[in-house]
Amino acid sequence: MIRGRWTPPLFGVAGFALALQLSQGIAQERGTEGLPPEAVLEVSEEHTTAVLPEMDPHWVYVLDPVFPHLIASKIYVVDGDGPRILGMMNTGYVPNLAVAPDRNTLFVAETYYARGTRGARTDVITYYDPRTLEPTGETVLPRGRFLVVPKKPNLALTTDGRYLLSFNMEPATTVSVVDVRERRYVGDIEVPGCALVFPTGPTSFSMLCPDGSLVHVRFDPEGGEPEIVDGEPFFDSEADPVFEHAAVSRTDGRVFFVSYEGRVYEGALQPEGLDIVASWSLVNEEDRAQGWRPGGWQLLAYHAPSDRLFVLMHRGGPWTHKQPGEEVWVFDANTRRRLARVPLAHPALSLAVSQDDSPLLFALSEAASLTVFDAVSFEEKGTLEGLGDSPFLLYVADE
Amino acid sequence: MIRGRWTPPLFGVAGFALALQLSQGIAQERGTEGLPPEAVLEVSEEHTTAVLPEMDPHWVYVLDPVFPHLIASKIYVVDGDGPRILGMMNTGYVPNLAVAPDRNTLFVAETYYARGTRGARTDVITYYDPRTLEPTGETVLPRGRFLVVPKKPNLALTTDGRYLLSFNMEPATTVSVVDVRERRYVGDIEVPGCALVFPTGPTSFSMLCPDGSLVHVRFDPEGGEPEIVDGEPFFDSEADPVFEHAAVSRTDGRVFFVSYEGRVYEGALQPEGLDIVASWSLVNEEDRAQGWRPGGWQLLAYHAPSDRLFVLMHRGGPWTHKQPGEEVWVFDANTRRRLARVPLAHPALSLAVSQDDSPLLFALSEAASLTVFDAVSFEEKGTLEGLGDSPFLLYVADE
Amino acid sequence: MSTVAMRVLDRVAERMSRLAAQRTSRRGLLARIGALVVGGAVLPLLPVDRSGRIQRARAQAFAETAQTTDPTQCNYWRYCAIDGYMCSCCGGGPSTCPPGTYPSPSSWVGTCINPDDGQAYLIAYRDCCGKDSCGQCACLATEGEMPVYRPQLNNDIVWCFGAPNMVYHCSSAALIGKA
Amino acid sequence: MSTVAMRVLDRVAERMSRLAAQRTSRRGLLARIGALVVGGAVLPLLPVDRSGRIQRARAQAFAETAQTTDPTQCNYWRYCAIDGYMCSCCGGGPSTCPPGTYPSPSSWVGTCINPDDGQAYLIAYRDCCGKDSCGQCACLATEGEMPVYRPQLNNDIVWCFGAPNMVYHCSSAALIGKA
Repeated sequence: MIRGRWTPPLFGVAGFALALQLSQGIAQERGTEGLPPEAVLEVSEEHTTAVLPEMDPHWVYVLDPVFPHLIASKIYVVDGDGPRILGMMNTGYVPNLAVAPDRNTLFVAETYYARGTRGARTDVITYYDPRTLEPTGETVLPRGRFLVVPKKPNLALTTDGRYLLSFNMEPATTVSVVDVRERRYVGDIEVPGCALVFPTGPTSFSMLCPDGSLVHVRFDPEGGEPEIVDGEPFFDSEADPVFEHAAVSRTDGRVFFVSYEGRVYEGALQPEGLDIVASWSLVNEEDRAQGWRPGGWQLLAYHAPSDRLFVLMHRGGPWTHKQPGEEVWVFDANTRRRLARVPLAHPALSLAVSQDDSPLLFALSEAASLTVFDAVSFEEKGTLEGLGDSPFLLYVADE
Repeated sequence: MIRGRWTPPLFGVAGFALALQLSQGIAQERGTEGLPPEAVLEVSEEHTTAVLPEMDPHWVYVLDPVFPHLIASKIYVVDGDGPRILGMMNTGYVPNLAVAPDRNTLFVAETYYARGTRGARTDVITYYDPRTLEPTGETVLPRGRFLVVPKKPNLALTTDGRYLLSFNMEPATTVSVVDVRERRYVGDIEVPGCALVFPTGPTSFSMLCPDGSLVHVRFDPEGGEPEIVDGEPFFDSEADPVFEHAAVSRTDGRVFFVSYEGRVYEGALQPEGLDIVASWSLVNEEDRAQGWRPGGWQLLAYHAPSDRLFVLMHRGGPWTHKQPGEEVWVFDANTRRRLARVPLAHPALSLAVSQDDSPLLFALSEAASLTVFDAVSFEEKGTLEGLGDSPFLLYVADE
Repeated sequence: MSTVAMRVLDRVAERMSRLAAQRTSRRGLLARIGALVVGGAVLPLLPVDRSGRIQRARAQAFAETAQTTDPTQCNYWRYCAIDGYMCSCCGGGPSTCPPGTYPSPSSWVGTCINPDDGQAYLIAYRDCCGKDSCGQCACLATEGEMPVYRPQLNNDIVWCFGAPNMVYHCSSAALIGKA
Repeated sequence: MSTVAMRVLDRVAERMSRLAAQRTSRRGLLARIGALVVGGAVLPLLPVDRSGRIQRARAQAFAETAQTTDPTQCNYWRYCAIDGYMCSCCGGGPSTCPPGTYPSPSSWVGTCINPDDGQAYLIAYRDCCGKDSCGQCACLATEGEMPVYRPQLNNDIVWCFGAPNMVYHCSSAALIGKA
């Protein structure tokens, strides 16, 4: 028999701090000094951590809210030229993403509870380095954020990338403003009844309101009173509402909303706000007779350099607005002429198009697959299967 | 144009505290006083929360570590007479469960990081009320716990249910002791090199050691030195190691270890520790010639009232010890005679048997299905499909 | 319920009212089709259209294939505009939250037709809150479902406002009256 | 590496040594087949059997159907005793962790046969740590895998000891020498 002992905690708070330092150079720098020769093996490989190159226009960030486990969502970084996974980020409860215009930072709006699903709630903007996929800091959102199945217009950067706007419904509706240069929460602006954020300038944005109008907000980051200007209704929010996911181009200032019935409302980013300038239809009489209509989730994408609009279309009756698309319809946004119909092997929920001159078109399916097409020839380039549980949103650079 | 305003946080820390109170009676108690008549609808249903009856011997707790999202594990409460889901608990990273002998408390050992996958780490024992499935408190494990694919012998209560023993490998091996009556961390006992915990008395347990022996530990909850007694090797840990999952009956004090090659080592809980008293084989020459061997994860179950032993068996070569079972073999633990072979439609990883006089046998498959059999007639009673992502462990009352 | 809790709830309700009043004054749309329900009572922010005329047209298609006996199936009559995991598969029922989860005191209201009597009923779509996704019996019905800028008719929102915590577990569909 | 970090690591290593020394002194089993590797160096807790005799027999069956070109497949030669998600499918490689994750400074060591040259090699099975499961390319190989009371040969353990955090992301298989 031997006498044992009770032992004190080995790794306390201090222990973890030490372990964090430990990580930096361990794989590379630990020598073999002092070890007996028989304990040393020839080491044929260093064990390193991959670092990504500069963000490429052909990369796409795929946000998966993971419906069966909403507190364990993920964002996959995928190289469209492959396609293959380059890495991933763990994100919190129903997160949103924004990509800096200078491509040097990724912003994740996310919510955590201290014990996973219970305990104190914390809402934060987390900053990521897109090359290392490591968090580099966070800013707490003291007023929280809107908890909903992730939608892109819940979070957006102002046009110059200085302020991050996070839509909040608690259920009163506000917009939280964060200065991402100083990594500082600026405040919340109350905009009763209107939803989502569509940035229109360096310190301004518009929102969609229940009566089919936009409201235009200009804020003073120094704390002066925001100006809130109501617009006139431009669509019939009872008979034919517009989808939440619009195509908004910071590059050429053009905006496209699409309605349940396939009406396009074209807008322009103006100093005074988002101005609706024209309206046309995606479907002609024949299309309509066949039941073609837009649907899905992020159902719209716009390629600014070529003025092309991509829309997910399916055949169905009224109230099938969330049904995945059987085809992508491609329109010339200037002539409003349909240029192509691209059939999809996997019906798709979401679409994105890279903003370079050799663009790729990404289609994300309900079956968790991502298919990549040449966005000019519409040739299928490849499909990545099994991309998480329930991937829902796509983000590319320079949108 | 209207002038807007910046608004202060609505729900701060205080707000959440209030909201917590709010929940208690809201659905039931809010009246309609003061509302105009046209705003009041006849209310035909109360909206309540289900409360379970006393824990039933036919219930089984199914632990799913959720391999694709390890930080979002779950434990399902399933009524074997159905089978149907009664409720669930959210648990942390690679958790373990223990059921109080008096059936009044569930203990979960779990690990959290402040931001899901990063930030400060906290290891806790969380106490649950089995009727409400609500946490009723927690005790922090300051020294942490063993992070591994969940195995039942990582966590166990002493025979009278007073002390919870949590095995830890950091990589030094210790056992953390928690007084669950006082909900107090007692301390860690260092037991170099040995693993897992098999309680043998109110303040004693045995562990498996790498040389094929057991070590016997008796601790003083008041802090006196623990006594640690080495046993002699009883199996060949190089040629034919025993599985980690043994069948240990607190009720009749019998213990069964099974080796990779199908050897049974039968033990008894004695005041001085776990004593190996006999050894026999699950397979005869013919079985062996056909390649039958035990395998899976929790591959063993024992029904104390009838002295029956249930083992998952498959055909395969050496090193197929994690292969799911094609059949359950049922043995009389006294005569060591095989009583039945129960074929499984879904090959199973884990087995459990209820401890009542009309016992149910539960078989958990790789395809996330739970099949329930009458454990006497071996008639199939039903199958629950789609039980989480990767359910791995089964727990019943009075084991 | 404590007076403290009442005050919090009142504040939520007051904000919703203000929000709704401001916008509905323009065209009265919300007044016709939406309602915020807190507890068993519709808050006075919106007069409710009891004729159910508009909703009825929307709910008709769903009712054609609906049944009234099995709330674990997506075609259960009350689920005409539900989205998520059905509480009936998670240890709860159409108006019972599974153990350890809380019915949201707030909800949105849809109108479904009971195929047995052909009548339209008001259904409060309350989430049960406080545990991570139940993961069983996913259903998505979109009859009359509107974008989130019309929150009283949107099924993507985590309807846990006022619950102890905002983690979505499952979706329920309580019967609250005739439309 | 800072001296502070060295001290932490030394403490880990010292405990592993003590653990191993106490138990291996009985029958010397671990000495023949296991090794704890920290960084690129095998710690002096266990003399390594360089003949690879025992491991060779175990690894033979796997090698019969193994290939040496595609580390995203479960039959890649180094994966003879691996368990988990392959880092090569997650933005990493057999000895490269995906962005934002850390190779564990500790690991267990297996022996696999390269079918191209028929030689046995020592493979360090290090987990990449710091993000939740990669979820891609799950493989389970159990040649020579032992229960957790023989930790140096067990593939269920989260092999992140000494990494900045213990969250398992994916499994890697670095070549560290000839057996």
